[in-house]
Amino acid sequence: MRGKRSLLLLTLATAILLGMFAGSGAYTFVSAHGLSYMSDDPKVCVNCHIMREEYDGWQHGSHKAVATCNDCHLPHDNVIHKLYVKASNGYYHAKGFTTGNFPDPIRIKASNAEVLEANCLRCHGEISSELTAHGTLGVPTDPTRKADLYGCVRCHLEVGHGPVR
Amino acid sequence: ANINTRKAEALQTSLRLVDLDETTVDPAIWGKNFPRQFDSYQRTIEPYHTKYGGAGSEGVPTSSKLEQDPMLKTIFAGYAFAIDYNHRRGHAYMLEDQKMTKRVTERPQSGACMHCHASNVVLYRELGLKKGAPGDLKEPLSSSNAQAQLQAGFEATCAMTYQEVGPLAKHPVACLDCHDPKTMALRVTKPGFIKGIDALARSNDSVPHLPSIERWRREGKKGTYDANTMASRQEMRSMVCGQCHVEYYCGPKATLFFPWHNGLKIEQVEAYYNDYKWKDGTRFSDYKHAISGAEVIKAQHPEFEMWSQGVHSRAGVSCSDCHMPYVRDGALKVSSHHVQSPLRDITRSCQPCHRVPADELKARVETIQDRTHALMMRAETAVVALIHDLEAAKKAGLNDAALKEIHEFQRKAQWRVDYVNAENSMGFHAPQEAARILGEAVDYARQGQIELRRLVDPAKLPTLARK
Amino acid sequence: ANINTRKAEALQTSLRLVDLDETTVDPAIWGKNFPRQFDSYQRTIEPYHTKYGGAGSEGVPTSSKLEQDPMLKTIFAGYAFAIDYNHRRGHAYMLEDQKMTKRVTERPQSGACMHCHASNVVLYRELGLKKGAPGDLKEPLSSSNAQAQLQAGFEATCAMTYQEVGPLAKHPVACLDCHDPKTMALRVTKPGFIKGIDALARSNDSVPHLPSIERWRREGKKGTYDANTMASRQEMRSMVCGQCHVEYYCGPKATLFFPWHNGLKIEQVEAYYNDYKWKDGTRFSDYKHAISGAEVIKAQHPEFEMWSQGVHSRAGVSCSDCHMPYVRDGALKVSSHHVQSPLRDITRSCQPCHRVPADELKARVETIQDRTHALMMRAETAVVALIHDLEAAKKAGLNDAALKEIHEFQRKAQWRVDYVNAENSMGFHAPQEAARILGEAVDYARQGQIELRRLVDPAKLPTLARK
Ligand code: HEC
Ligand code: HEC
Ligand code: HEC
Ligand code: HEC
Ligand code: HEC
Ligand code: HEC
Ligand code: HEC
Ligand code: HEC
Ligand code: HEC
Ligand code: HEC
Ligand code: HEC
Ligand code: HEC
Ligand code: HEC
Ligand code: HEC
Ligand SMILES: [Ca+2]
Ligand SMILES: [Ca+2]
Repeated sequence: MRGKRSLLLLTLATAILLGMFAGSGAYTFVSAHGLSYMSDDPKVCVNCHIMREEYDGWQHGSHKAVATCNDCHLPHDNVIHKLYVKASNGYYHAKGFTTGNFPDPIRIKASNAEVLEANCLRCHGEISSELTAHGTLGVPTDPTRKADLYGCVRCHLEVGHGPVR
Repeated sequence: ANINTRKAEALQTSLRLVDLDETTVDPAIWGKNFPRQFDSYQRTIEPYHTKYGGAGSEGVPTSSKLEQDPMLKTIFAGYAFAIDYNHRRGHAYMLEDQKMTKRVTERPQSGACMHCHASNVVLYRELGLKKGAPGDLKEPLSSSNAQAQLQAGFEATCAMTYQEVGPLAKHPVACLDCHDPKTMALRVTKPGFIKGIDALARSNDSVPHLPSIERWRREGKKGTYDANTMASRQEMRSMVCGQCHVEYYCGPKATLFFPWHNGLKIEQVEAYYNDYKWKDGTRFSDYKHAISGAEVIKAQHPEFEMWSQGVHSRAGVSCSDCHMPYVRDGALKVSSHHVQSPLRDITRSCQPCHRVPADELKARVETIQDRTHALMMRAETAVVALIHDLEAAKKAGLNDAALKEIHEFQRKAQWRVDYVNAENSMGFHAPQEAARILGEAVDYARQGQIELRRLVDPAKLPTLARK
Repeated sequence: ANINTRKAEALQTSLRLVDLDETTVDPAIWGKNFPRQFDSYQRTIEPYHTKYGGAGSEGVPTSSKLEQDPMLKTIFAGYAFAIDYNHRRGHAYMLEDQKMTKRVTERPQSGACMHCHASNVVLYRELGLKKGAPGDLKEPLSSSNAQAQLQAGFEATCAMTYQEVGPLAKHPVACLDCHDPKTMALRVTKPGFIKGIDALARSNDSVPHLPSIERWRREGKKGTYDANTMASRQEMRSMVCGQCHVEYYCGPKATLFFPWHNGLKIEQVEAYYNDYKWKDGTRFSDYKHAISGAEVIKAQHPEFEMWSQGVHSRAGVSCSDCHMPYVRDGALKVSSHHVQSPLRDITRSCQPCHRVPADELKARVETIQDRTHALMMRAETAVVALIHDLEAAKKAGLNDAALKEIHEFQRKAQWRVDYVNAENSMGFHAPQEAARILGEAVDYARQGQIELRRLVDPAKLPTLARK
């Protein structure tokens, strides 16, 4: 059992590395502090100046003392999911950073919004239990609209990064 | 997961002290399982007022809209609204206020009135069963038997008098009207809405704020549009209110209906009425104006329609977001069932989305409302001036046939100004749309006065009433 | 770009290749230090059009507002705007377009026109020095000497003809007009604004969107209100535009001024004009209407005033937020100096604040604009109808004295409809306010027609023009 798990981890770690290489090549990986990407320290995220606004916002947000970036933006249901999301995000972030080809302003993707919502519930599941008793709030109902319109962040948009406007 | 399975999967976190089913009308029984919601539900009995909203506190000298704005007496002359027309109050009063209004005590009214002033699910089904609808009362409301009962019972009440139906109604709007007793999921139960929203879905009016209708259209308009299975949860959070807070026809000449067959915009509703023919082949109107002789249309509380034209609906903000905000109650967050003016709790109703001080938000609302109110007074002045001109024209000997064209101007103008007046947010739900409608009202009323001067010597007409 | 250059860019602020001072008018020289801003600045030469904005691309059949909407020819009859009136274009064209308009080539115009169509800081100061103002050209603009030079030179141009001032102007609006050459801080340099904003500060109009004015008032209105030292950076991001995108008087009878002495709302501006007396004691007006004989007021691009009535200004959103959004240039974020319609770059202009798709935002804007446009056509129809009635009344023998009261209706109505038309966002900057103003325009025009029918036999007047 334990053997199986570390094998999985190894595979995944490789996948992450491959993800980042594929996205950007080894040079990017080193230069952009690729290895530190594996940590949970928010400072890691601002290795990319692109993440500066979110980082600054988080510093002023209500959750600075209680939640790091990864508490909200990575899945915590199981480690495999966590590493998978990390790998695929690592791929997109590195690719975006290197090519300069990403939406500005950056917007959370629907799949990551689902991860986010699950994290709100991970910490606040009890207080919102009556609301979620008949379905989560964050289900996208219109393909042309993003999930974020309907989730917790519909009202609590600023918890992570302070006021947005 | 689609809506159906989500609803089916629904869990209950609350303690199930009593079993609720389709026959449980009394909210106090539901309250055993959901004490928080029930407590706040009961608070709709509290009187209050804001600058333009609410009614019934000592701050408002009178709750009568007619005394507050006497122009309305002229505008409604010949109709029951001219004898008694008050500010709305909380949900707790809906049955009582309807029973006591002189519109009911001094004028005959249809049993259809009850549609929006009581919990009718059981009442309609029982009546429906009596009328021969299939099945029994225990079947879930979503079953086709139950729907047939509901519809048959509703139609029966439309053919009865208010006095006949009145004693059958036991409660103001109750849990059962908005919730499935098994899953607590939201649902719509009012026959007028069930038909009306299907008619809307069949129209061509673009409804970006109701994505499930857009999807049903894209997918080929199969069967009927059924909000209970197709609408998203967020849409349902407005549709439950749209069961009652809408423009309607409810009178002796036809079964109550929501006029959405062309769409939700004021012109589309007007066009539907103008094309609508009574059984005797004559054109739709609510009453013949006592002073002018014009056949006019009465507007009632088009909140759902007006909200549909505003930026909040487009942004996915529902009635419940503002009027039933979440409140923390101990360890739980619940929806406030104390439905009221959001200005009474700006912190919860607005500030989650608008991170600005409550005073600033209140000022924004009042800026919008003050503008609407001033323009509305201007438009009413114009409509009243036209009515007085028509009165003088009749005195000068012109009959209804001669005044036909001018009557059309009154019909158009009055419909518009009444629409904004009857809408219960003083323009807030769609500020620009409200002002646009009033601008048109002014134009039609004044055009009517101008045209009339071709028919009557201006010297015989009253001097110009101005703003 | 690769990571190395990204990092280098992130560190780089800007290389000071040349020294800039108060005499550096040519933007190309500033461009050596600030190539990104200069590059985008130059792009204001690109033609484009949106549904209601921009002009000059092949998509717009004509750039002439008069051909697009012939009612304007009637409304402006007797004024230079009836001979030539076009859609605005980019900043790069401001000098050229002004020189080439028939309003200038076929009518005498004042040198004051140049106030908003050129970089004048140096021009004014040089002229001021010639007129005997103290100091020299090297002194910082904030010094009292420099301010005296600026004011004296500006007043001198107001007394000169356009043809005399024209050759002195070298550049369309340039860096120097909005920036301090030493610190690059924003500043206002246009004498009309400097005086106008002080007049506004002295008024009682509440200006929650300009907090530094509210503060200056609270602190006892000491000295003059000076935007350059008192306004916040965010306020400056609108005030630099408010130097030109405003209603003004600019003609031979008085020094150019912004009519803000009672406040920024349309009624307050109107009241100021109505109370204003020319040197000969007669009442302010821009022209005598050629068809009707009414003395009317012309409105010009009141963007700053209209923005002030909208929810964006209240929410602290500046002109620059939408029209000069930040653009990622490598690692840096710079303000786009390609000032244009935000609809051309919704992502950067709107989406930082509105988390919805670009198409949806565009649809929201066009909903607002379509409503405004339809109501505007309605209001213009009414104003034109009144003008034609007045024409007929004159033919029927009534002179200006007899028509005095009716002329007032035209003045009020025309001022309102023109205000919305001249404003360059088709209502977007303040949707409800634009509709409210148009509603009033309709009322005044139609009231004028009604009153006129007491003076003239309606049979002698044209049949009703309608919408
Ligand atoms: C308390 C939860 C929370 C924490 C902690 C948090 N975020 Fe976020 N993050 C959010 C929310 C909420 C959104 C907006 C999601 C949406 O719009 O649906 C978001 C969005 C983002 C986005 C996408 C930009 C956007 O506005 O859509 C980025 C990038 C981001 N976060 C980075 C970070 C970084 C880097 C950190 C740590 C410095 C961090 N986040 C910490 C909650 C959080
Ligand atoms: C290699 C540079 C880099 C690093 C390090 C980085 N990011 Fe990003 N991030 C980006 C770029 C580029 C984008 C835009 C990608 C896109 O939208 O395609 C982005 C987008 C995002 C988004 C929103 C887009 C989405 O895919 O949903 C989130 C959330 C986010 N980052 C969080 C984080 C967190 C949390 C960390 C630290 C664990 C982090 N980022 C570290 C470069 C980086
Ligand atoms: C790692 C745990 C964690 C995560 C993830 C998390 N929170 Fe929190 N949150 C907390 C804690 C701890 C507090 C402060 C204590 C409290 O009041 O419960 C808090 C406070 C709050 C508050 C009250 C303070 C405020 O900002 O108004 C809200 C609302 C809130 N969270 C919403 C959210 C939402 C929405 C998300 C997801 C986007 C989220 N939280 C994610 C732990 C978390
Ligand atoms: C964005 C918030 C918002 C939304 C969404 C909204 N309303 Fe309102 N509503 C208001 C405000 C603000 C007022 C004005 C309250 C006042 O004047 O005190 C109001 C007033 C009302 C009133 C009169 C209340 C009173 O106290 O007199 C009714 C009834 C009403 N709304 C029903 C609805 C319905 C039904 C919907 C959905 C179809 C809806 N509202 C959607 C904010 C909202
Ligand atoms: C069964 C019909 C019905 C439904 C469903 C309904 N309402 Fe009402 N509502 C009424 C009636 C009737 C009144 C007026 C009662 C009176 O004046 O006696 C009213 C009054 C109100 C008022 C005024 C309260 C006051 O104190 O002035 C508000 C606000 C309101 N409703 C909002 C809503 C919202 C939001 C919803 C949906 C969550 C909703 N209503 C659902 C029928 C309904
Ligand atoms: C389609 C739903 C609907 C129908 C049908 C309906 N009402 Fe109402 N009624 C409402 C709503 C919603 C309000 C609260 C908003 C308002 O007062 O404008 C209300 C308010 C009232 C009020 C309190 C305010 C006032 O107008 O004095 C009375 C009384 C009333 N209705 C009587 C009646 C009568 C009589 C009928 C039948 C002719 C009727 N209603 C039919 C929905 C309805
Ligand atoms: C429609 C708006 C809305 C949505 C959606 C929403 N909330 Fe809230 N939330 C509120 C309001 C309003 C309050 C404040 C309640 C109070 O103070 O009584 C609140 C309070 C909270 C608090 C408590 C803060 C405290 O006082 O400690 C938490 C935690 C929270 N919400 C989490 C969530 C989560 C998790 C979700 C998604 C499941 C969610 N919210 C969805 C409006 C919303
Ligand atoms: C006029 C419509 C209406 C009536 C009547 C009504 N509710 Fe609700 N109720 C709602 C809405 C809207 C929600 C929010 C549902 C959502 O977000 O999916 C809600 C939510 C709930 C919830 C879920 C938890 C929460 O607070 O959001 C419970 C439990 C509930 N109501 C119980 C009751 C009970 C008990 C009654 C009768 C005393 C009742 N409701 C009457 C409209 C109504
Ligand atoms: C669930 C989120 C939400 C809630 C709750 C909400 N709003 Fe809004 N509001 C919005 C959005 C979204 C817009 C559209 C503009 C935008 O995208 O920011 C908006 C726009 C507005 C505007 C400008 C538009 C207009 O029609 O003039 C005003 C004023 C406003 N809101 C006031 C309020 C007030 C007052 C309340 C409470 C009664 C409220 N809002 C509740 C989200 C919300
Ligand atoms: C919230 C965003 C926003 C703000 C703030 C704003 N504008 Fe605009 N502006 C717009 C939009 C949207 C249009 C319509 C563009 C179109 O129709 O293509 C517009 C149109 C214009 C136009 C006509 C542009 C064209 O292409 O024809 C001018 C000039 C203008 N605005 C100037 C200003 C000035 C000056 C201010 C500040 C006093 C200002 N705007 C504030 C969004 C804004
Ligand atoms: C010196 C006066 C002046 C200043 C300062 C000024 N403008 Fe202009 N602006 C003009 C003139 C003049 C035109 C029309 C040029 C033409 O049509 O030839 C114009 C045109 C525009 C247009 C229309 C562009 C197009 O292509 O249709 C926009 C948008 C605009 N300005 C916005 C702004 C904004 C935002 C600011 C402040 C950041 C600003 N302006 C500052 C004078 C000025
Ligand atoms: C207070 C500032 C200001 C003054 C003074 C001013 N303009 Fe302009 N002008 C503008 C702005 C801003 C625009 C762009 C917006 C628009 O076209 O409405 C513009 C646009 C124009 C245009 C292009 C569009 C059109 O109207 O055909 C011409 C030509 C023009 N002005 C000529 C003149 C003349 C001639 C004078 C003097 C009588 C003058 N301007 C005085 C600010 C001003
Ligand atoms: C119509 C006014 C206007 C003109 C003309 C103008 N700018 Fe700007 N400029 C602005 C505004 C507004 C900002 C944003 C300043 C802020 O946010 O404090 C800005 C910002 C800047 C900045 C600061 C960095 C940035 O991009 O935000 C630089 C450098 C700059 N401008 C250079 C120039 C140069 C060089 C020229 C001439 C080619 C010029 N500007 C012409 C209005 C103007
Ligand atoms: C710097 C922030 C910011 C920018 C940039 C911005 N907005 Fe807004 N917008 C707001 C705020 C704040 C409100 C007021 C409601 C609220 O509080 O959400 C608002 C309200 C609105 C509304 C509803 C109010 C009304 O007047 O009808 C619309 C529509 C809108 N914005 C569209 C746009 C468009 C289109 C753009 C780009 C041209 C834009 N906004 C740019 C912040 C912004
Ligand atoms: Ca009706
Ligand atoms: Ca003017």
